[in-house]
Amino acid sequence: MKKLLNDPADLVAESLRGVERAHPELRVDHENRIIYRADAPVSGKVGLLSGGGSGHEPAHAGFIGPGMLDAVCAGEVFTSPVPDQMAEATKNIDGGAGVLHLVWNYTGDVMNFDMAAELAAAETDTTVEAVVMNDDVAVEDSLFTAGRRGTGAAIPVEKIVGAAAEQGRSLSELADLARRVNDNSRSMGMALTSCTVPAKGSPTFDLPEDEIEIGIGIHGEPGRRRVPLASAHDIAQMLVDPVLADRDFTGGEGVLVFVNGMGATPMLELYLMYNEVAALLDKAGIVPVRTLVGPYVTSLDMAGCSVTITRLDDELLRLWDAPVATAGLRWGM
Amino acid sequence: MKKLLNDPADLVAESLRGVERAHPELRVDHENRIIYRADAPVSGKVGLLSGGGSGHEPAHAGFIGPGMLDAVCAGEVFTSPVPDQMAEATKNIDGGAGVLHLVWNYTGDVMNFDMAAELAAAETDTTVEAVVMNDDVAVEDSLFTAGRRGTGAAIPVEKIVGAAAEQGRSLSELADLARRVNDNSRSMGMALTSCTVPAKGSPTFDLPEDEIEIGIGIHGEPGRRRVPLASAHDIAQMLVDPVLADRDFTGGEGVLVFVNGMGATPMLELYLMYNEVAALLDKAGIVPVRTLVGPYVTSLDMAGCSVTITRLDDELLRLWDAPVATAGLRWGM
Amino acid sequence: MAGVDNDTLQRWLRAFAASVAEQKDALTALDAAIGDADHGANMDRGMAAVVAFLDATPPADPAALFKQTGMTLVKSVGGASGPLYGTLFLRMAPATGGAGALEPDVFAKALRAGLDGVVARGKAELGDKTMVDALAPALDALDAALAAGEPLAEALRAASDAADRGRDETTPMLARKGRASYLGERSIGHQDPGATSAALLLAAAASVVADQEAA
Amino acid sequence: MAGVDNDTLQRWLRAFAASVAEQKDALTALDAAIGDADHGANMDRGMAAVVAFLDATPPADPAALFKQTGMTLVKSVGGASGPLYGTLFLRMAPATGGAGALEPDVFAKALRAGLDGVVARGKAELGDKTMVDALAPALDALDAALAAGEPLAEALRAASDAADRGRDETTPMLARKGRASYLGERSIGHQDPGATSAALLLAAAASVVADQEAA
Ligand SMILES: Nc1ncnc2c1ncn2[C@@H]1O[C@H](COP(=O)(O)OP(=O)(O)O)[C@@H](O)[C@H]1O
Ligand SMILES: Nc1ncnc2c1ncn2[C@@H]1O[C@H](COP(=O)(O)OP(=O)(O)O)[C@@H](O)[C@H]1O
Ligand SMILES: [Mg+2]
Ligand SMILES: [Mg+2]
Ligand SMILES: [Mg+2]
Ligand SMILES: [Mg+2]
Repeated sequence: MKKLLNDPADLVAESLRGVERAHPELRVDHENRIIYRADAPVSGKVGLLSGGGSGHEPAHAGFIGPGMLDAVCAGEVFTSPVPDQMAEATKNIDGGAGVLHLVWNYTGDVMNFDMAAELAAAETDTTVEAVVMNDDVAVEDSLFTAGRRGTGAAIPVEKIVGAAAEQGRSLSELADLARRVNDNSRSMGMALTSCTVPAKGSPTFDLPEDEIEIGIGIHGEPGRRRVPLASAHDIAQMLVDPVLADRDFTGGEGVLVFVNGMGATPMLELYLMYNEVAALLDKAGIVPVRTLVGPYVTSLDMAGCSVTITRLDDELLRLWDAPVATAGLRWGM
Repeated sequence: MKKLLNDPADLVAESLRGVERAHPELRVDHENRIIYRADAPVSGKVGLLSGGGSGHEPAHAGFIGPGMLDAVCAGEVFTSPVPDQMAEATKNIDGGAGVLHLVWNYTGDVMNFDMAAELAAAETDTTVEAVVMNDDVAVEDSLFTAGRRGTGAAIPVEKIVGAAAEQGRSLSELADLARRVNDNSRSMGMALTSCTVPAKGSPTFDLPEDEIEIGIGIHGEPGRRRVPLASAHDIAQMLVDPVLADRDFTGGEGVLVFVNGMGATPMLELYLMYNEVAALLDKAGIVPVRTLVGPYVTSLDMAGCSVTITRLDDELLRLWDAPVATAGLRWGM
Repeated sequence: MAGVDNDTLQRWLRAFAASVAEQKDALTALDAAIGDADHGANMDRGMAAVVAFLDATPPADPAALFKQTGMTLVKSVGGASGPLYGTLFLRMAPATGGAGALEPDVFAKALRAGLDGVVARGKAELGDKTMVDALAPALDALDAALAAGEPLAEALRAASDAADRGRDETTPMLARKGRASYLGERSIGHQDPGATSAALLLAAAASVVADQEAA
Repeated sequence: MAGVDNDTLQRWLRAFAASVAEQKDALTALDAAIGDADHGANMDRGMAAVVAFLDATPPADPAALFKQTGMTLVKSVGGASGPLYGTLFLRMAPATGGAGALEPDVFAKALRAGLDGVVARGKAELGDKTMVDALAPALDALDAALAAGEPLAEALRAASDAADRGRDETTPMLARKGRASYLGERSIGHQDPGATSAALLLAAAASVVADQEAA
């Protein structure tokens, strides 16, 4: 394993020290591994909390700031954070209007956020709602599984709900909005390589030079199926087809197309993928009105990409365009 | 080689199609492989042109927009663009105040930009100045070499000069400013792995699991020396020491610290590196007042990082903070 | 015997911690095949934290011991296994009825309460390829052996054997819960990591109770 | 012979293009060791563009041929080799004096003008481990052989041999120009890619002129 680290056991803690030093606009509680907007709680505003395992950077801490999240909890690499962290963060971002938990749909995350909500209810009088994000169409038969994973949809959900929260909307309105954006989103990912969890020290799985995994998540896990290495053109088809088969994306103001890099894939290739994806959407009569290309939800040093499509209506488009100032997404301020 | 591409020969062309589709605020001349601000030329403003080989994304096209560059020329992977491209771009971004070429110091880039300036002078009446950026302290004895490479300094140079250009400063003032920022900057990089140029199809060099290269550039080339794999703590020292030995960074308003990812290194590790670098600067009495952490000047899928320090005075700090709206750097608008 | 005393229960947790530490890489390797390669690290982090509080301030009775173990696991593990193992111990606490030493049937009932908590939290059914597939047959075997009048040590041995069998039987199963479920058919042929750690938990119990009786 | 005619010069460029195409991977491998792994691709892209215009609209005389070759290389190659090889041909054009076929001494002078252009553009000196280390001894050998009254074919053979030797002698050199210079001492022991392609250029010249004379 070749990585920039000291003791793998200290990776998350030391990286959070770096986040703290690099971002005076954030505040880090190292004991609880919570990263806050420096000015949290924002009085009168619903607090937005997310988080999850580490190794997905810029998710999650890269999306804290005006117009997006108020805090995130960081877990160990690929391991959900724990209820105590979440309860502590919930308490500290409650500006009097309640707190919305934006939960990525993984068994561990859901259970830990559930317990956190129970804790918060027992210990404080903060009103908490939770919305689970589950956009990954690679997970079929979701009745017989842990349900669809939360992947790329988190970015539009957190951005759009973040903008609406700044407008002073209520907790239940924001929860509805989060569900709406999530329902409007579908994703599918693929891997050229696995990734190396530092504590393990070797790649999670082996992938021969001439094979790729289709339908992966964001934890270096194997995907739904293994196929021979294919051209970007064919890979785009393998990602876009199941997304479009799962939901109608025509109509509205058009869509947000998000081509996400899994960590080790150069932007040069991601833009080439975007070209292929856009051509397929074009053929399907779907109109990309906003675009995001780059590594936003990564899986350590995995090479590969995912495609997320979010249908935008007029309101969602305006909220997407509203100002945001985070380390990972910034415009208008 | 596992990459998201079709025919490697079409990689740059197809990626530029993606850039065009993803960024309505840019305009792409595919024949000449020039990417422009959609509103170029900006009347009365000095036009800023840079560019270089592809494979460094988000450099160079990621830095076009209000407050930064007006256009860049894209070469083949790791190959300088050609004079015709540069001359054509020069002509088209001249808003009447001349054009500044911001040239990364590589033999090919310098010679091609030289020829472009000759062409532009012969064909049009555009006034052209060129400033060569050369910040890489890994290149010692620069009298007996092609001179120090241009690496991370390009980001502060292009950002700061871009802000000053928006203020309407003259070509010669901007050239002086570019030289000043360049003189105020020093960089040093390292690689955990080489990278794979698609047309070649295998890594440029082999690096055993227990060795790293210190003093690399941004073209997947071997570095100045090979050393055993070391901790992030020790690697930070190997990068920061030669930078500080080369220039005094105390005084002024403090420094901009830029920890750059080479492409395949996760942000989790880059923040950990930033923590180490900041600790060393602290010890040396150097004050980071601005920070940039992430993959900005990459070398395809190389794992590794570089550190760039730029001394800021009051004016440079204000220009760094001025609004910018590019795909790769954005704030204040 | 006068039931399982607080010391023996602490030895149980220490023995479990020791075997998790020893099997850490093996648990992670199982999780790499059908999950995200962290089960060994997760369980080891949690059980090391349990051992740390045992060393520092050993709780006075079984209820306090289970409660603190559960809270520690919930606080320190994360992932799916943190809430599940945490809930298991948290639910065992009240089921002890405040006893200083647990009679065999009380110990068995406490474990059953723990399993019920796991199922309530995780909604897994038998055959979903989870820790439940080791825990449930183990507790059934425990109850049956105790009902047949066997001493606790023997009954726990039977429970541990049943956990091992249950663990082995996860291999051909198709996962329907947790991360492994994302793999669909591809989860078949791999042993479940959580069932594997659960089998270690039962083996540790069997071993320390046998030692207590031998002493 | 009546000098090197336009057809032979075109055959020269085609022969050079063919050997560059054949040696593409070898040139890139040399560049991978001390540069950025693109010299083969660069030269092949440029010479393919030259062959393309030769096929489409072959220039009428040597001056036009060299000029268009130079312009094509400058336009299509990029990197260091584009301006350098481009300049070489651009400078050869006026040195032909507009002749329809080049007398041996005119051909030699044109090549010399090209080399001067390379040096003016790239500032490399002998021993810097660049294409100049193949080109300069080659042109010295050419001049010497012609001065000694040898026919052009023989003189070009001597030039090609000298280029090969010059190329080989780059191996122990420490690079002082181009990317290889960044490696410092580590550039020692590797053959320079540009000197290698330059030797191919001379070899192609020797071969087509020998064929012209034989015909
Ligand atoms: N819903 C569930 N009910 C019971 N056990 C579960 C459930 N989901 C997962 N598990 C168990 O948890 C184990 C994985 O734990 P771990 O790897 O530590 O967490 P994560 O899956 O969050 O990375 C699985 O092998 C399985 O036995
Ligand atoms: N200043 C120079 N003068 C002469 N030749 C040079 C100079 N710099 C580089 N070269 C030649 O160019 C070759 C490299 O060409 P190429 O790989 O195509 O360009 P780049 O170095 O820009 O990638 C070197 O092997 C060397 O022979
Ligand atoms: Mg996990
Ligand atoms: Mg090159
Ligand atoms: Mg796991
Ligand atoms: Mg090269």
